Amino acid sequence: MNDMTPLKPNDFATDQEVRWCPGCGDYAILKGVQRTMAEMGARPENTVFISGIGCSSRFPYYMETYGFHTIHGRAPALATGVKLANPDLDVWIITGDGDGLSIGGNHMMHVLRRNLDCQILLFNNEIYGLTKGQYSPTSREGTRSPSTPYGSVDHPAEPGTFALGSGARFIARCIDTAQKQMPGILKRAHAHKGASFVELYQNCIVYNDDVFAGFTEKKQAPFTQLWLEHGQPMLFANGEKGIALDADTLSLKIVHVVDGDWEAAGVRVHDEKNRVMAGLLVAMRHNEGMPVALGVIYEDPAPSFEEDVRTQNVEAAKGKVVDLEALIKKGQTWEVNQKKLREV
Amino acid sequence: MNDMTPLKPNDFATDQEVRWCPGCGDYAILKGVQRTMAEMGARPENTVFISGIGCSSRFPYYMETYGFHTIHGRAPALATGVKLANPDLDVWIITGDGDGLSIGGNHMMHVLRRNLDCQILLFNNEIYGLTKGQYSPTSREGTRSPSTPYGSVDHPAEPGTFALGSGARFIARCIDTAQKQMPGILKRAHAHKGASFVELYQNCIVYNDDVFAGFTEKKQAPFTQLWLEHGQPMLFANGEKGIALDADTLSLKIVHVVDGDWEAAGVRVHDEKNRVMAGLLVAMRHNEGMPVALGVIYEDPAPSFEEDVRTQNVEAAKGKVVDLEALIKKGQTWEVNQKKLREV
Amino acid sequence: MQGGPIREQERTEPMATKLKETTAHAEQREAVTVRFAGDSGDGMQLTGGQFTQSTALAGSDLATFPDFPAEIRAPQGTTFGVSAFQINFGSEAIETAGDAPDILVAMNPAALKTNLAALKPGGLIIADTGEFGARNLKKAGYEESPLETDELKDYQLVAFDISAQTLESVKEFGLGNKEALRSKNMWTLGLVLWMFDRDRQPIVDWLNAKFLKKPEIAAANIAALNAGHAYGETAEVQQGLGRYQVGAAETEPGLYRTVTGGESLALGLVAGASLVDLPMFFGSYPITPASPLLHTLSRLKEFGVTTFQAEDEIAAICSAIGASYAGQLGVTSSSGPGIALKGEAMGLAVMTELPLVIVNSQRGGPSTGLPTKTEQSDLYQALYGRNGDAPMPVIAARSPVDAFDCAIEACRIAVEYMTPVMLLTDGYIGNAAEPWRVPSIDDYEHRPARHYEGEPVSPYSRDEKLARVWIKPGTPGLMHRIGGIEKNYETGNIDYAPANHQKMTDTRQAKVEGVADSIPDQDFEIGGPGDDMLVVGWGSTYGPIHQAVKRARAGGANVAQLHIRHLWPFPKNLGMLLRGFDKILVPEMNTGQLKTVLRDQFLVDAQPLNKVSGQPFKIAEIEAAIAEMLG
Amino acid sequence: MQGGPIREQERTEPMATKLKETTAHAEQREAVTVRFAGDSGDGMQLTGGQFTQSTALAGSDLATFPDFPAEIRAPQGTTFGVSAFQINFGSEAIETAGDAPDILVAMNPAALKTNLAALKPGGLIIADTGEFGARNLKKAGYEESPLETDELKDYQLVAFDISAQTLESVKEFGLGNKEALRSKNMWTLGLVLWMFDRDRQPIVDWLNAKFLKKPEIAAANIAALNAGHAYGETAEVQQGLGRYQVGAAETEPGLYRTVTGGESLALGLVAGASLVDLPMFFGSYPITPASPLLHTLSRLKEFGVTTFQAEDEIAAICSAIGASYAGQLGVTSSSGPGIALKGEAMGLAVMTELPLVIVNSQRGGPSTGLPTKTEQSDLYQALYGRNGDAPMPVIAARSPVDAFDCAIEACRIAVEYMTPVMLLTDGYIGNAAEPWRVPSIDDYEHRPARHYEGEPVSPYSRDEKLARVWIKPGTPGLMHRIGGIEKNYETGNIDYAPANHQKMTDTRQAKVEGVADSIPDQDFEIGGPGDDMLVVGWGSTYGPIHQAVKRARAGGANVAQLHIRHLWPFPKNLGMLLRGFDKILVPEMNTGQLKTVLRDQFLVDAQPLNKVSGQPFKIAEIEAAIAEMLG
Ligand SMILES: Cc1ncc(C[n+]2csc(CCOP(=O)(O)OP(=O)(O)O)c2C)c(N)n1
Ligand SMILES: Cc1ncc(C[n+]2csc(CCOP(=O)(O)OP(=O)(O)O)c2C)c(N)n1
Ligand code: SF4
Ligand code: SF4
Ligand SMILES: [Mg+2]
Ligand SMILES: [Mg+2]
Repeated sequence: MNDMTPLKPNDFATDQEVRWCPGCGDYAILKGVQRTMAEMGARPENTVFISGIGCSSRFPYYMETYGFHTIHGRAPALATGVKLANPDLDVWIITGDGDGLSIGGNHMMHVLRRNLDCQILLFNNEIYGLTKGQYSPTSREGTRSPSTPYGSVDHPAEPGTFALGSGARFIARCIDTAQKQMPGILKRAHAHKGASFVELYQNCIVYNDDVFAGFTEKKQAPFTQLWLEHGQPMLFANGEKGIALDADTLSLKIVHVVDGDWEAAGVRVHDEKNRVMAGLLVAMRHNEGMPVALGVIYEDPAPSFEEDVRTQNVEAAKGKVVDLEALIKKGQTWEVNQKKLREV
Repeated sequence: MNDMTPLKPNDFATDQEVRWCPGCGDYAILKGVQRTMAEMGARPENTVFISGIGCSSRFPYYMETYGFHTIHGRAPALATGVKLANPDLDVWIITGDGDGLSIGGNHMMHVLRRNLDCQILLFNNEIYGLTKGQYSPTSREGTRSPSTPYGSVDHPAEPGTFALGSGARFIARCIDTAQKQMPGILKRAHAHKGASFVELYQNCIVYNDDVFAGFTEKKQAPFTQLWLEHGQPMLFANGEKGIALDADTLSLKIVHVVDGDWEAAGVRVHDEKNRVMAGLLVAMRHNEGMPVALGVIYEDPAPSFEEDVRTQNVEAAKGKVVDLEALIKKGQTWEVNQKKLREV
Repeated sequence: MQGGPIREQERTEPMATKLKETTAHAEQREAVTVRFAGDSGDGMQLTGGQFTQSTALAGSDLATFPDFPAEIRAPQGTTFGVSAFQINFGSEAIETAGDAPDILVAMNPAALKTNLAALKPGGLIIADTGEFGARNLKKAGYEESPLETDELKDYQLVAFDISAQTLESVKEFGLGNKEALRSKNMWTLGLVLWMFDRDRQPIVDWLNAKFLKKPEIAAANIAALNAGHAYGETAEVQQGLGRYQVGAAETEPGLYRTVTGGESLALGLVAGASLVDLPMFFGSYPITPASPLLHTLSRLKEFGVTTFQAEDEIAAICSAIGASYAGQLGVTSSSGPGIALKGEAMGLAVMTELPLVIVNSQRGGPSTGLPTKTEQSDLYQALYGRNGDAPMPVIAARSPVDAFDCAIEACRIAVEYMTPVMLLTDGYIGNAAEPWRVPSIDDYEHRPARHYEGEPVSPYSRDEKLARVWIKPGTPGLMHRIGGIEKNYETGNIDYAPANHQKMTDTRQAKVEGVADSIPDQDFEIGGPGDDMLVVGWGSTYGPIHQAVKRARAGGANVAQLHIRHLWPFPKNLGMLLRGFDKILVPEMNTGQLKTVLRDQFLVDAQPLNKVSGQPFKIAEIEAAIAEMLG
Repeated sequence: MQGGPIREQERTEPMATKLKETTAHAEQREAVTVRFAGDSGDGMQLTGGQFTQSTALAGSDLATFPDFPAEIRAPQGTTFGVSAFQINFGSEAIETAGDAPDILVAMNPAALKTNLAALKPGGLIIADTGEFGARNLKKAGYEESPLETDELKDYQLVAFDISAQTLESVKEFGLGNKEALRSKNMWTLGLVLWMFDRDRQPIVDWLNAKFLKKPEIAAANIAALNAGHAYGETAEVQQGLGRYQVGAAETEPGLYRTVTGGESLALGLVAGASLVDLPMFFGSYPITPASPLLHTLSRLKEFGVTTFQAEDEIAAICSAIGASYAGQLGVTSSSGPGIALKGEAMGLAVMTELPLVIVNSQRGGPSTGLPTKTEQSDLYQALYGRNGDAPMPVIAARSPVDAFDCAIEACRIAVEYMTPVMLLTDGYIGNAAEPWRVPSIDDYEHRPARHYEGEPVSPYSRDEKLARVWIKPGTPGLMHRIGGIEKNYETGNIDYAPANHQKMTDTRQAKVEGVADSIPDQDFEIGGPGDDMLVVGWGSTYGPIHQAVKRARAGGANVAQLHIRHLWPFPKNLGMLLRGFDKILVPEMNTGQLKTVLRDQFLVDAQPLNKVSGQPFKIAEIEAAIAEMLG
């Protein structure tokens, strides 16, 4: 590849046959990511996709970058080693709702808490795809699956809420098919220094088809989706509805906007830096009549882990002589000469 | 023991020599728990303490109840099996900041999300005691420890925030030495149906002495501690200060109360059921000038996991004949008679 | 009938020749192997399953080998999307799915491509020409249609447009094209049923039951089935389709069903728990090929089974330990990578001496390896994969049917000896089916578990088998504490004293070794002490070893066979039996793991025969190794 | 001096008698074993450490055995709070900390209680009567003071009020009582230094350096040290204290220091990384007794070491794999339970063929076991504790000094063969100290790792050693994907094909077995082919085995010794050497793990000698087993 020619989305595709089920939402995400790479002018040799195990975690095989398909749930841990070893690499973690929130929940929590500079794309299909359809930690109560033939009873985890609780400083959401918005969101995630948590609603056509249809269905989208933009009023339904805060109960509510006067209606302006508002936004449930918050929900950067580690390494080494011989001879030593003892 | 004589705190002590360091905060917690047991009229044979590994996790050895000192981080998983097998047992999980939030973070998340009916006592000393003082996920940035001689760089986890993010429905806090309040808080935790998360600030006199002194110090306590009571105004500093909400920024602030007129000052009344407020309260940092929220911060019950599982088991079994012979003979069968074939 | 395919074949010279040679009638065969192969969407597993059922009803002995693609739903027409089902059946005892198929049903080019190599030379290929269009050929990597070149000249080929035939047969039901083509597999099954002179009624019944709520689908499928069958009758001469007679096998009287290893394992665990009178708690995390056990058990709640899908394998085993602690029978299940994660917790179960059954459905390793392929490379892990000296009984199922008894045995040992027990099976056993003479539960000994109640005792007090008392929380007056730290032999309190640790280590070892007192002596499967050579196996290699030894003996070789169920502790007489042979061959689907244990324990010169390809042994491979060793 | 203790002793008849018998002078000894025992708060480890330093400076050879309590800070005066430090030193080669102490310093009743059994019959007890009050006696479980009964009649007893002596000696510094009593250990050290005629200056220097910022504390300690010494001089005759002369050992010329296994391991890893020219990434999670490695390395950032305290052991190893993937040398470390958790990820490292060093500081097992005690029961886990066929080189250190070379060797193999390597050490080696002739780094071969750059190649293309290329992310034009699923031998793409899996399995095995080409032939430590019997060991049993074999030979037995560093693959000639013996004894601190491997690999009748008590072997135990085997 010539460094001068800008790369096209297709230049980020490998020669490997893509092995997802026909119609799987993963295809769209792959397309969106490849497009993002091209638009960002990403350098393939500097980009690493690290995944766990799951349908979604097959992703790295299809990206003409560096890639590591690791073991179930451990991608964030592995990525931490990669990034600490070489902070110049651009690290993308690919995970699923099972990989990242079930077996891998702990690593997810700690990579967010530590704020490793990386992008975490969580493909949420609310199901275990690869193992043939068991319910996952994000599956809704009552989900019938091979392992819950009578319906699941556990309360689902809300990825964004969990990420915030773990200390995430960047939260975004997108839908697999939202190709228009996806590159923009991924670019924001990439630009964010620190751990960026991006939840992607992904349709599993085989085991959980249309589970998100309630809010992803194109025709209803204006009424079921709230696309956020920092500094802009939180409007949807073609500007006829907006999100306001009930300060007493500290809850969000839908207000009607008359003649575009959203201020009068009490619609709040989206403030990406507001952590509490982010918590309220990620918690909005479509089935409770609220629109689903999409786009960049929260961003409030802080120093990143690998940066701090590197800085400390450098600081600690400052002024010290790196002399291995001296190191092993440290402490109290004595010399034995010609098989006779001489104290030094 | 005679069922008629009420048990005394000492009846909950075993014959084992307590092996914490002299002066360790664990002693006080042990005392508080034993007193709580006695006051609640707990039945020792029905009570099970399940712990992971750590100084704190030695706890079960000192309780004259059933006890299981398991492996590092796994107490919630083990407790889930215990409680599903026998929902009548009263299950107490004992864990540390390392046990419960480092290696065991994932099980913690899931036991909270599933809402298993149990009490989780997290002894937070912001250090790994048992392994001799390494920093833990709750250690403050810059903590110097054997593994971080130049100071830790990771952002600490806030246990309450993490628990809320994981879906906890009961959050309380206490201090090891707050013997007056402890039984009341533990009784509330016990009464709560579902997973009760109780963070106990515990002084590790050897490896992290006085790390909480900033707000636990007796003389300053009225000014550094906010003891919450449902339905009561959030007052401290002998009623001269209170907590109010800045609805614009969605943040808490301290207001001065003049002549006891807290309403005029805008002090909010503590509403245990308000999840958002709970998030704000657990996030108050002493070192940022705020008092530390203590007592029952959040309670909003929902059906518990073992209850739902049991109900489903019973429902699913209803009307079905439990016939093992019939089960193994299910499906298409045929009979072979006298070594000759006969199709059935 | 559109005639296309016949025309196609008429065009090609070599084919026409072959056709003439192959118009035999109702040939008598001792055993036949058929392989159905098609796209994952073609319903080959269903076809195979129904053909299996029909074979069983016809009284033949049989063994099957389903061979799934690794992908959930690979793109249509690709080689990696091919799904195959092999069945071997005959009038003799059948114990493997057959080395090489006699008949290959290839529903598309990719199926032909990936399965041709396995076909017996001169074997019959039935191909659906309707799927051999340019697109599909290209996806399978063919430049020209193999049906039209001489690529298949060493086989018998019967190729015609099954797709078109199917469409024609269901036309009256007014289904869409896609929907209508779904019945292709039933059409094909009808044809094959005709070839083997089988009754269609059981399948018709099954279709009616399956599509109870969609009668038109049932009707279409039945029409296709019948049409396929009719096609055999009418097209026979022209098409060169053979008819085969495979007799009924000599069988013990009794009630029979077919059973896969997966089903049999689940039933065995339910029976095992019932025989020790305990509710079962099953904690698991999905993983191929272990998940079906979770699926099956989660439907059996009325049998006192609680299933729990944990957040990971560690939580799964820990929850099962917790349930055992609380008095139920804890069971956990996974395959290689998941079992690896459970090692630390197994140690806890060893130390706290709680009953626990750990099922490992082995798959190809190491690491993620070959999730959908079979292997028996986790024996080392089962025996040795824990920190410290942590002995644990290990038993392995040899066949789908055997999994039932092994599961019962695992439950018995766990409870009787208060110990975790590892039960090994593998991907092959799990998916394979064979006829099962359904036992009566009364044939098994009922040994109710006892939870101690009574005077206070040390939680580590033991019975004559060295099993400690099982005191469950909730029992008044017996409160105590257990855990993973070494315990005092007498009191059960924490104890770091040197002599105590030695004593407890010895006791744990003696207890597990004592399990040998409760298991039957090892028998030979074939032959015995006088023979020149012994073949020793464990697990799912039973079938091919058994057949290979039988064949070798038929060829005059003095070779014996011995197959080990109890891998730890071994039956007490095993050493004695082994020491009677100078030549010992140990075929394993790993790099020689049982071999290690036999050499260690008995100092016999056991020689490995290893196959690590994700595929079961072929009989011929073992036969060749026997011949070589005999020199 | 308050005189109390002397009075106490005067009161008791038997004691007085004994005292008279034991007033010997400057006895010449070939070797002496001293054990310092006291409450955890008494600073016994420090005392032992300084006495070790002094012994080393005096030129004796030595070995030490620190014996900590399991508790962080057990309540004062309890038996489980006793901390002990044993040192064996002499003019001959010393390789164990001594079977039984000649001298026991008991700072309180609990220390006497827990350590008396180990003392040599007739050995000397030095006791601080100031601590033998009623409270302390009761805590230790004594009803009467053993100093006043005839319980100690078979030993020499020298009991006096060290506490009072210490207070007296530091009185001028005006410290509080508690603070002043802290110098007890220095007072005692002074006394013992006098007994062995040692120079106090190095310790004075060390105290001054240690308390640079608290000069009054330094001064008090020095005063106590001197007072103890003076007490020896003046009290000698009355008190029955012996004086011993232990000569300097014959030693190779060179620069020496004492080193613990923990230090040596850390230095070896730093050196190992440096010799392959790679920055080291160390991912770990604290656990006893492995944590000191994390502590030491986290202070060596200037040597290109990045340390990462992960959230658990799985994250620790995964981060190290990630760092290796990114081009550094990934190292992870834990002990038994933590290593168990790493099994799955080790498989990933095997499959992706990345360099990785896994250090296991073994402790007593199974499960949580005996965290502070030593054992070598994780060999099975090291060799076999993973799913699938996942071969991995395993090497073990035999002594504190040897850990340095073993660490270098582990780094070399990992990088040269692109493989994870397991390095075994144990709690005993980690804490024990011995004199070390400090090598020069130039003595070691410098073999820089190479990250491939150049024309695109398959990521699984291999060199003549079968090591695959190491392409690190960031290298232009070489983008590729790796992972835990089986890979095609040629292309490195995912491949489930049977023949390919067989080939890759064989290749992984051949690669690891090929490591044997790069390691030295096995040598005998003592004796050789002509002998009647062979003792084979590995790891920290080296010392006691060596001494036992030496003694047995001195007693006329024809017994040889062989000690294995490379446990997988074995040195190529090992089988040949072993087969030369009919009698092979394998002493292990486990239930017979190396024994299993030797019998499997070489079909030799290796017999186990097992000790699983959390304590190292005594020389006498091995000697007895040798005698028994020789008949
Ligand atoms: C240690 C381990 N446990 C379990 C599995 C089996 N497994 C593979 S993927 C998966 C879950 C996949 O779900 P998710 O992460 O949601 O990914 P999806 O397939 O839905 O994209 C499981 C349980 C495994 N490979 N390894
Ligand atoms: C698998 C495993 N990893 C590591 C350890 C070592 N370990 C024991 S306790 C502990 C941390 C203790 O910290 P915390 O949970 O905060 O408890 P504390 O001692 O402070 O009460 C660690 C790392 C272990 N026992 N097992
Ligand atoms: S199973 Fe679902 S998630 Fe997996 S590839 Fe198929 S459609 Fe996609
Ligand atoms: S180390 Fe700390 S937490 Fe542990 S017992 Fe001692 S004081 Fe308590
Ligand atoms: Mg999913
Ligand atoms: Mg702690």
